[in-house]
Amino acid sequence: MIKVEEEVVETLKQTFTEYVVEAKVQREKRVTVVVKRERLVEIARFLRDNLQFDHIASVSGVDYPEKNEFMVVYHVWSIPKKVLVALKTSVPRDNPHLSSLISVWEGVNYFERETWEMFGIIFDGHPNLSRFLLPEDWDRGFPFRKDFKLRTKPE
Amino acid sequence: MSIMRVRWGPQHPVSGQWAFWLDVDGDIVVNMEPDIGYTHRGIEKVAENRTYIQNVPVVERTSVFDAGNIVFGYVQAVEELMGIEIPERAKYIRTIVGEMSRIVSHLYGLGLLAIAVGFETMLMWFINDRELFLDLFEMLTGARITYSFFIPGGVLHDLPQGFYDEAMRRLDYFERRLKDYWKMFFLNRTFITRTRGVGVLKREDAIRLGVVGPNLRASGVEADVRKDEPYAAYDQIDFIIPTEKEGDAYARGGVRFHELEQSVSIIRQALKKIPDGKIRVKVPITPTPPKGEAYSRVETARGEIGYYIISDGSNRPYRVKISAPSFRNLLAMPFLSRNVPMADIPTIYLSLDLIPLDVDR
Amino acid sequence: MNIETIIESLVALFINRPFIEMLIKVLIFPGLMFPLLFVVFAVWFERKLLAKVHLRIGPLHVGPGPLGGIFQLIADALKLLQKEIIVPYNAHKILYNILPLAMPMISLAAMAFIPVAPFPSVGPVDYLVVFYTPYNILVVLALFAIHPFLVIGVGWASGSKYTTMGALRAAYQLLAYEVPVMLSAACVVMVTGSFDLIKIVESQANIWYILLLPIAFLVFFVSMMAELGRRPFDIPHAEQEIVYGWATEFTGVHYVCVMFAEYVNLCVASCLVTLLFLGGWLGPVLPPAAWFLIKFGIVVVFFLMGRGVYPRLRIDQLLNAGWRILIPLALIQIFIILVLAKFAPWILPVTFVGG
Amino acid sequence: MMRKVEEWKEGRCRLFHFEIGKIQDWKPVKDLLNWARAWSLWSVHLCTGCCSPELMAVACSRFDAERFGTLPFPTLRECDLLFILGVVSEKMAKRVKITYEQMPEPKYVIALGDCAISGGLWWDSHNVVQGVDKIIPVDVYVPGCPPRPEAWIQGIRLLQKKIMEGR
Repeated sequence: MIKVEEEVVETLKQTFTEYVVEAKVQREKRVTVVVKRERLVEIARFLRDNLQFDHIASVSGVDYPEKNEFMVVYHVWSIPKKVLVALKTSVPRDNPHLSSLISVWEGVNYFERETWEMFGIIFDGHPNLSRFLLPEDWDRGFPFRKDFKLRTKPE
Repeated sequence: MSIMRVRWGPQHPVSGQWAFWLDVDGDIVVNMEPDIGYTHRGIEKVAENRTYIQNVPVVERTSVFDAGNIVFGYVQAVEELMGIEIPERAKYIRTIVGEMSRIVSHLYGLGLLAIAVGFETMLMWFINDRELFLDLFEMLTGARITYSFFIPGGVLHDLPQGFYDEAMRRLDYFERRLKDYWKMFFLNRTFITRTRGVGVLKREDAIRLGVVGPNLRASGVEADVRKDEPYAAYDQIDFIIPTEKEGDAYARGGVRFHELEQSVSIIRQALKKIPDGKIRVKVPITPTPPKGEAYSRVETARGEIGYYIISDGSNRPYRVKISAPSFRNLLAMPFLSRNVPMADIPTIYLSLDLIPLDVDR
Repeated sequence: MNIETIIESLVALFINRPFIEMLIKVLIFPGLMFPLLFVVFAVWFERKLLAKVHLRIGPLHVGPGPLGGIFQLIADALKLLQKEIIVPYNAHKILYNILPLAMPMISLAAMAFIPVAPFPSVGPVDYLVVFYTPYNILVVLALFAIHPFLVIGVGWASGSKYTTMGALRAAYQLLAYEVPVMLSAACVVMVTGSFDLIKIVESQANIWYILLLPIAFLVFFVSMMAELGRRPFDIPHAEQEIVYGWATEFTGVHYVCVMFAEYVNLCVASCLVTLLFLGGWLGPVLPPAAWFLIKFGIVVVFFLMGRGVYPRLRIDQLLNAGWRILIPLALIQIFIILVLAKFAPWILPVTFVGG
Repeated sequence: MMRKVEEWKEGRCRLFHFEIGKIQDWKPVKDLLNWARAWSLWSVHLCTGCCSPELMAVACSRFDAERFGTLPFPTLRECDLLFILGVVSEKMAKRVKITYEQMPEPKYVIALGDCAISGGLWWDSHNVVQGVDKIIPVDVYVPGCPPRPEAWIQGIRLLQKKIMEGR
């Protein structure tokens, strides 16, 4: 039952030996892969072309201020294989640059735009990183970062 | 050749809570850009400041149109984090509520599709029959549309007395009505003229853009979370996934319509098969799941919703990412509305069944 | 010159048969009062009818008992008259204020040429008609044809994008329906051999034209629906697409005028259909005016029902329908008339010129 | 009179204030005008938040607000009732204000839902206006999340009462 998932993990480990930090089967139909951000685009393209991960499910940013890094998680579903892979990569908090995956999966377009707006992670190569969800004149920083505090008392 | 930039919303009869920028050449829309964020409440940020149980009504507001299925995903993710297995009876009740929620949402969506082509009567009929199921919800949960019925560990209440008979009676009536709808609405010549060949989304494009749910199935992809990784009681219930090949507005409406029929049959089966037993396992009032992460997928009415929850061992989630179906379908909207007549914009928008609440979160 | 002679001359001027007749014609039956009452009833009836189709109740609490909601239009109109008048910054101020007022006038002017029933009078004809001319069908259709140009005018003068789009759509729509209207009316005129609505009605004594010329009736009815902008063809103010089309910017008084003009147009169109195809006031037992009103009412219901049972067409589909279906159908009807005139002239009421 | 002409040139004026002058202060006329306003509350279609599914329910078959003359109308230039449907975000707040300003006088506002009244569930959110009455004046508040259709209709009735009493 777990066979497909393990196959994905093995293939990735063998193909990108140095760049895959960690790859494991989380549970049935869930695979987690942590990669280094330098080769993110190649790994993503490999996932799409060779392993049939074709359907983007979500892109989420996670803020770890104590580690001084952002984690960007791409969840990709494979329609033929019926497996979800979580492709994780970390970005330093001081210089949050990451190459955009829009050339691989076109569906990441708005997800990356949202992540840029909420976390300030700059996706190089993204065609249109402009205001999306927040008001046009927003100037209070990036709301989903952990150092953005919400009010604790009602007004 | 002059291009006029028109703003379409947020104060517009069908725009809902967002706006489009339309570049119009005469009556032809050459380019379209969504202008969203009008209902951005920061659910994901707010959810980091509440406990796991407090978050149930918060995530429900992602899309109150389909409240059952939206909470479903969140609750499942929390249960996965905590390693809880819920009782069988709770699974069946969840299935029933989820399918009723799907019916309610699809009726709303089909009503909006009808109003997009200017067919008020069908809107009224659909919304009228939506009340059938809202009454059932009221009987079961006490609220019409925002019931917060699922909690980590099970459901809040058991099926009330007389629910079985009442539900069966209403389902019988509803099935008769569905036949009328097919004749009145989907076989209406004018409706066919207005929706056939409008906003054609091909199979490859649909997958490339990451479109989900009925929109994906209308393009010929047989992808449904209920079959791909069955949750709740869906693995014990017999149903099919309706698909169409054309990928136009009519096909998208048709898929929704056939899903209504399937939902009715699922509710019937679930009501007949429902086992006795407990409806929830004991969960502390402020659950503290161990460190870890979970990604749960649930098929809502508008498509697959993904909850990515990271727990750091405290009683509040470290991060809740909601990958909402309308947000994923949104990318198809600018893609489809290039070089189409202005009159097709509402048809495309409402046939994709985009809900701004869901997009903005 | 004493006071008595003045009174006498005044009496002679006003209390005489032609003047009172004229007063009745102008103010009451075919004239002002009839369209006004018609509008009140039509709006109420439309809302109630639609509500019935929608499984609703409709306006209920203003008005007595079973006629609940009958005063809804009065409340609406009084409310609209109280509303602030906003002239948009971009608008052409003069045209924006004048053209909406011109609309109901032109619509009412068309009413003046429509004969509704025989009535022994001193005028040129013994019929209830405000102004008689033997070419009245031409005049009515011509007055109808002015309306779209006013629409284009106000759409442009409002200076908003949506109104401009609505106006352009009205202009497109004009292309689709104007020719079929004329052609199908021409069928009737050909068969009758006269442009006079009175003669047209009287030539239907044996057989109504709806039976003799069914295709022409269909074409005329459908293109009249397009001309009025009723539901399957309400493209110029498609509310789901362009808010309210050319009437988007109107407040209060302007909107009252526009709405009034639309319903008066509906009244004129229903009169035309009744006269041209349903035999006008002809009918047994009941008085002619009653027959006219009954038929008229039925036609109005059919016009109003469109909103309950049809989705809206797209502008290119309407143009297709106009040019590819309605015009050929009208031409086929003309051809059939010619064939009938050649081979079976006894069917036609009037000896045909070419026959 | 001159002031009115100036107003006309500016583009905003009211007919009943323009020519008829004092007649509207005469009690029967005043009552009639108030009656007309109360029974013909056309509503603007502006969805701000999550109460919009209940708007459908109110406008459609079962609850049918048209019984009370409340007709959802496509263009706001003839409307006099603005429903604030739930949460108002900061981006939407500007549009709500613009919409309110574009509506011609007399105009009324009903704030529906806890979020529109006080921020409700989103009291700590970074993008939500804490109560719509910070932006525009509100006539009637209807609590609930979302309010039941019956509560909406009660809100409409309250507003009618308020208008008929001339307040």
